[in-house]
Amino acid sequence: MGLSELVPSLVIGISYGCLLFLVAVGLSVIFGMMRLVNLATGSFYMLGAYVGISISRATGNFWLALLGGGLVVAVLGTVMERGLLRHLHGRLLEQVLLTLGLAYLFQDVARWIWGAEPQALPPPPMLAGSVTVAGATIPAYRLGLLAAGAVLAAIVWVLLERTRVGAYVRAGVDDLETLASLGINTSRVFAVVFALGAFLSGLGGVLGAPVTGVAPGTDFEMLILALVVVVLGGLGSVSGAILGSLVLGVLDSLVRQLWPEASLIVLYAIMAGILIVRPEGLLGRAAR
Amino acid sequence: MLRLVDVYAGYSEGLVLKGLSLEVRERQVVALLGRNGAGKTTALRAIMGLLPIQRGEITWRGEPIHRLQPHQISRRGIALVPQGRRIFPSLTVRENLLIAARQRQTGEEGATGGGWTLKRIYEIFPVLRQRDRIGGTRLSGGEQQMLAIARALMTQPELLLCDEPSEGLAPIMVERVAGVLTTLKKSGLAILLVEQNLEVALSVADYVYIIDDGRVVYQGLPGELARDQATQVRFLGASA
Amino acid sequence: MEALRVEGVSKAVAGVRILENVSLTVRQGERRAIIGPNGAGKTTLFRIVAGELAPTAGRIFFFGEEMTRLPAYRRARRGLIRTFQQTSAFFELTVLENVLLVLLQGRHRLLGMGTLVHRDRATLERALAVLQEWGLADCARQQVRHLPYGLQRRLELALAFVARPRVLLMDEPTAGLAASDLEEIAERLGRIPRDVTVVFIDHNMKAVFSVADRITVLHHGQLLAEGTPEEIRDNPAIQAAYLGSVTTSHA
Amino acid sequence: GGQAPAGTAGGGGGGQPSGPIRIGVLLPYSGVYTSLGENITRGMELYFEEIGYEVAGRKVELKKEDDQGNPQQGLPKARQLVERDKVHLLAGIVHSGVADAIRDYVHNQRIPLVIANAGAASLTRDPNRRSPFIFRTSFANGQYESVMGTYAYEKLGYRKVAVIAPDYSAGHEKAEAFKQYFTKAGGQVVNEVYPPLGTNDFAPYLQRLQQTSADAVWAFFAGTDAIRFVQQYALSGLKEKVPLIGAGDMVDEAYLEEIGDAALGVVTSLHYSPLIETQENEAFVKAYREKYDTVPNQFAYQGYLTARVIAEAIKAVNGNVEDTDAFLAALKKVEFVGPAGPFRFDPESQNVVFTVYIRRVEKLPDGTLGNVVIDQFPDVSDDF
Amino acid sequence: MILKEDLTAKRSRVQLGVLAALAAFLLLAPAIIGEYGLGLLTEMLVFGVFAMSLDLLIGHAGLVSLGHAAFFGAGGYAAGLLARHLGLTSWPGLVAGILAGVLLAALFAPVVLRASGAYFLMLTLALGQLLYGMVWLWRPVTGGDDGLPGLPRPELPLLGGILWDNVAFYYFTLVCTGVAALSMAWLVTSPFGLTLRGIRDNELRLESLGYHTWLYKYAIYVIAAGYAGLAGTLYAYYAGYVSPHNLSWALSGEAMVMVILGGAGTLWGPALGAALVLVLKYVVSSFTDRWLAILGLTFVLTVLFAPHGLAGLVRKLRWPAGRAASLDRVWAGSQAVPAFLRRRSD
Ligand SMILES: Nc1ncnc2c1ncn2[C@@H]1O[C@H](COP(=O)(O)OP(=O)(O)OP(=O)(O)O)[C@@H](O)[C@H]1O
Ligand SMILES: Nc1ncnc2c1ncn2[C@@H]1O[C@H](COP(=O)(O)OP(=O)(O)OP(=O)(O)O)[C@@H](O)[C@H]1O
Ligand SMILES: [Mg+2]
Ligand SMILES: [Mg+2]
Repeated sequence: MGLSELVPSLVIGISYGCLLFLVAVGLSVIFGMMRLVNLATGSFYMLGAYVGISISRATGNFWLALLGGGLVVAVLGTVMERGLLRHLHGRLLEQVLLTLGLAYLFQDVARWIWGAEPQALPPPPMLAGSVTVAGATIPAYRLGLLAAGAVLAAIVWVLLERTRVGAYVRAGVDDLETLASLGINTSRVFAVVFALGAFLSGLGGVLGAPVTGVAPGTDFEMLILALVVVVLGGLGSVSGAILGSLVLGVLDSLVRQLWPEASLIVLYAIMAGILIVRPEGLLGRAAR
Repeated sequence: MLRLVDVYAGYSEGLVLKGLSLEVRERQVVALLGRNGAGKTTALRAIMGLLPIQRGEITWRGEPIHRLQPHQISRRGIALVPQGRRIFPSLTVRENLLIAARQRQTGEEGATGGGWTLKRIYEIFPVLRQRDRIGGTRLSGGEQQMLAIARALMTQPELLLCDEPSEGLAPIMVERVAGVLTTLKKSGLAILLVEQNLEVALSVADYVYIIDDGRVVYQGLPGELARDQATQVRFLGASA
Repeated sequence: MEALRVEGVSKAVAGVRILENVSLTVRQGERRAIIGPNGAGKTTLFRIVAGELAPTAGRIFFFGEEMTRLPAYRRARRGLIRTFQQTSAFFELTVLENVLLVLLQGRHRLLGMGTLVHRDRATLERALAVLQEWGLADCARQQVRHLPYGLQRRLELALAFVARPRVLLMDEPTAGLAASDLEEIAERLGRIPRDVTVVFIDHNMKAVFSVADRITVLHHGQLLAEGTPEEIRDNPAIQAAYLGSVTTSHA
Repeated sequence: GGQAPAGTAGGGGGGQPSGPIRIGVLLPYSGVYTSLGENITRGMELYFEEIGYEVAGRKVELKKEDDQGNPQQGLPKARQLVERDKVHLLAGIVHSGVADAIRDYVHNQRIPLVIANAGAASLTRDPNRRSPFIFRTSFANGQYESVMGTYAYEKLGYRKVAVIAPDYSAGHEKAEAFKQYFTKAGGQVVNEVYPPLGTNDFAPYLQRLQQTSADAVWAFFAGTDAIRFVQQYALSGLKEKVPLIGAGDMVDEAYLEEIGDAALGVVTSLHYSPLIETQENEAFVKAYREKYDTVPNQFAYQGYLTARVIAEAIKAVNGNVEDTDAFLAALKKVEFVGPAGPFRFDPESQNVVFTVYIRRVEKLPDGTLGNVVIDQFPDVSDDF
Repeated sequence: MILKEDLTAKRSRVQLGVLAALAAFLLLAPAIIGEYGLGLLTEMLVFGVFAMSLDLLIGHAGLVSLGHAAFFGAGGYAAGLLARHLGLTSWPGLVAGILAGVLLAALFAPVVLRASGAYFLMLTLALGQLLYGMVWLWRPVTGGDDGLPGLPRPELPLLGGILWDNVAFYYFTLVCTGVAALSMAWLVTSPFGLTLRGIRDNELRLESLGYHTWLYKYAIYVIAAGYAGLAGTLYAYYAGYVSPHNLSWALSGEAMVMVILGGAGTLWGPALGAALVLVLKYVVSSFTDRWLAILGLTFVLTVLFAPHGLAGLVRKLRWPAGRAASLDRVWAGSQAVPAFLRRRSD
């Protein structure tokens, strides 16, 4: 592949990486930071997308849809955490069963509300066309995603790695009791962080919907993608999720272009390859 | 200041505290002694709200606190240095300290001899400054103990619950910890000290309780206990 | 005969030097204490000797045979057994199962798939005997997690003793023990057969001075001194760095 | 199972059986194929409602089961319908894997099966796999795509075409049929890409297509993949340079609006369009609209058609579905003119023979999008 | 205090009664339940073996795998490919199925055992999906997504093609299941099983006691894969069809659900879990369209009210006052676990 082809491929890969980051960002916060295996994360994405579509249809306003999708999912997440998950910290198997159950439940409820037909969300008018960057014609909306991804990544990174909240969460994962006896309302910290994760997942769903569309089944499709990104990047590290999605996006796009026949296994091959070399993920926080 | 009245508490396996009563006064260091398994740690956990009590009452400045959450208790001015240190492995030394940092809302600085800041902590524990960027549990045992005490101080407590702070420390460190405790005492902090090292306990404490099987079996002034070899052998198994 | 020899071992983690060129030789049957301030690198030295950490430089010999590159489990099989500073028994298993795990190691072929635990009467009887001996019989069926700390420490030691060590590395065997338990443990240490070599770390000077034949002092990752208890006690440098005023009162 | 179906009123083989006729409907109601399952069901139910759920004096009961579009779920569900619910025949099946999975079972159990969607060609094409018990009212993969092969060369005038379809057997079978007829007509396939099912980002593949010298791109996608593909195709700027043609699934009415203007001008082949201008179709569309408030798509049509085929055959045996051989013979002979033109089975393969419509996506007067019929080819059977 | 009598295994009357009733039911099932029920039961047995094999990993060795279907599928495909390409339709197909699981695991293990925890989970997922992708892509041999339809049931030595009969196949499956279940129970009660639980608890300590823990993990991973291969092969024969779904992550996840729902670490719990999931999937779904929601709700309720799965629930019913043992001893209900190995239940 010559340079003239490589550059557009990179652009495409990076824009795909941004999409992956949006899919994974919520999980990165919840699973990566809180060590809470939330298999309903794909459902958050799906529900965010559906709610966004409904709002967009009702109001015609993408930005309202964005906010609404995020908020509705955040509320749902809060209820879920307060009501069910708060007692399950550190209990991996129960978390798996519970959140998988919820994922099934959400899928059925979503089908009941929104039907089974695949749906799409039109991007905001200002990002509806396409632009040519370095020889690659890509939808303008992808550039929007790039920006959105960057902004979200920055916010989350600052929030979790540069403020005390991140330290609270990690400490809480290590030892809830000791954290509590230091005067920190642990259950509130976890609830807030979970709500934040859910909000981001919902936001990701609305942002991603113009590209991925949504239908019953989107939830599990996105769940797997998100898991791959987060684990690849390394647990406990938002920077890892950012790097993970970019690496995955670029490699995946390149391989698909060069060797489309192998597309189906590329993602997993990349993941296996990286995890074999670095079993703790790209930026995994091995105990310092 | 802190009073336990007839406290019963335990785990699903059975009661550990069986009618424990004791009291810590303002600016007083109280030592809590007893054999392994006597219930000392359990008592501290009950005070901190980490373990529900089944009967009895725990009051802090007259207010019952045994139904409060640990963080609420902490905010009222009680801090715990847990047994086994329990440093957060995924935080650095510095983060371990900062996570606990809190300004007292009441601004009663005088009581504790001024707010604890990172700077002041590092003055007392210079090792921590040297290692402040490495993971908390990469510290050696003694360093971790320092960190645990420092971390508790960062919550600006008025009462420090110290669970075996000398455990695993080099003799010179034990002295230093004892020194630190004495300093803290001088600054006006009340301390409830659980110790196996009788020497340390007796040198720092103003008053001593010995518990056995979840009950107080002896109480008195440290000087009395130091002379009372029979009690030492009976309840602590050996003499200093 | 030399049981354990550490030759010029250094260890650095992320640029920080934890051990620097530490050498020591322990004769068979010797009781060797390693003391030093907190953070001197004592535990790190143990981890390197036991094979949990690879040294940055240096070599380890066990009865004259080099084993610097041997994995931990093979060192253990040759009789190099260690205890841990933080109690490290099997917390989710019962006390009996803990002991059985030690006793069953290498006893059956096929990784032990060929038989059932309760079929191996001999091992069971032995496990029960061990529990009796260590005063743990009453809680044999309790999960270690639920044991009082003193008993956990005791189990920790029991596991190592039962593993038939030729060289026993003990990391602060007396830490956190009440006076009563302390005496008992000290007495047990005294009863270790003379052909077993013991290397132990401890901060309890009473234990150190009463048990050790020789003492090695580590300081800032370096060998500060080595000698008989008397020599160490009278070394002013060590007093300043480590013992403080305690020595005199404990002596 | 040689047991007499429960509820059969007395009488041995000679007497006229009564009681309801139970039809086992095996369709996906969860998972990615949910929409197809629901639409087929709607079509079926619409027809049975029209005839009052009664044929030849016997009530008709539908026993619906969810196969999740998963072969592993399909077989036990089929067994359940046959062995527990004692259905007289099976109908439905969206996923070819499910059809494959239950093929031996229905064959051995002698249960008539009317496939309403699953297109795996071998089921009717391969003499070793076809079964006297299996009929297909929908299509064999390639049956309508082949028509586009010829049409693209002869009528649309394309000489070089690139092909893109999802990497699973239907994708390959459909693409293969198109390629075969297109090259037979004289055209050249310059590039082929098979992305995996569930591809989010088609950019890498579109990038590859950019680099070819094709006159047109032929594509087959369905569901969310179709929405994503058609939209991304338009946005990648390819659409202005290289027209998009393909299989009708890609611009299905269920999500045509969702795709939006990106779909405008896409030319596809299919055995149905709600815009076919016949009396039968207009009636069907009207009834469907009234009941479900939406336009029927190909799957709704297939469901409707399947129901009618079954009803016609039942009528022909005068309600005696218990006589399997007679029922099979009757099925084989079913002929009528339906919404999409004349219907009949190919007697050898027992696969449908239908009219193929060439459609183009256009804006309709009411502002919505629709597949306007621009050409038609009657009597297309699956002859390879 | 441990008494001498503790050394002798004793089972309560209730346990013996339940066991006997279960055995009688399984033996007489073909006469009692209809054809459909028998098919369902056969499938329950097959997935019971599969779930138990995963429990060896999750519940005993603490290796939470999300790629176990790879071995289930490998078994089916081995039998299927031999039948399709070599015309081998006799019992060696079954052996080949088991071997396929074992060999594949022997190959995977060095890779996946490098990681632990969530990374282990993801690595097993990745390798499983790689295999899935390869089978999907290698169309000419594996049939791609079409799978391998029309798989004949094997011929047994002396007995010939008797397995074509559903009742005979049921008994055949019952025997295989019985052998598998008993041998797994043996395994976890053996010193090997104890070692596994030790690994799960504190691997480092075990190593410092002289155990080559890697080898034990390797062994259990491979052995579990063998059982999964057996289950996969039986399933392929039962269904007469192998599809890539047999090795997809969805099936791995389903197996994991069976294990957790039933109660990890008990072996019989996961078998029960498998039965429950199948009932929910097949039976409940024919009553309501909302069965997916019901399935999901069941999971949620299980976590809320039976935190240690069905096994925990059963145990709680048996000792209402006693504390529910979290990871109660293996096979406690039915197997010869000496009382002293069980936790004190007073
Ligand atoms: N988490 C727990 N679950 C069950 N029982 C416990 C738990 N923690 C402690 N116990 C039991 O409570 C009793 C008292 O333990 P506690 O830790 O309070 O003793 P202690 O006086 O602090 O001893 P030590 O000097 O060894 O620290 C012990 O018998 C112990 O078995
Ligand atoms: N992985 C690591 N990374 C960085 N520093 C480390 C690491 N492991 C140990 N250290 C440092 O090395 C020094 C020696 O630690 P070690 O645990 O060996 O001390 P020790 O002599 O056993 O002390 P103690 O008596 O308190 O247990 C300590 O200062 C510790 O902070
Ligand atoms: Mg204690
Ligand atoms: Mg140490």
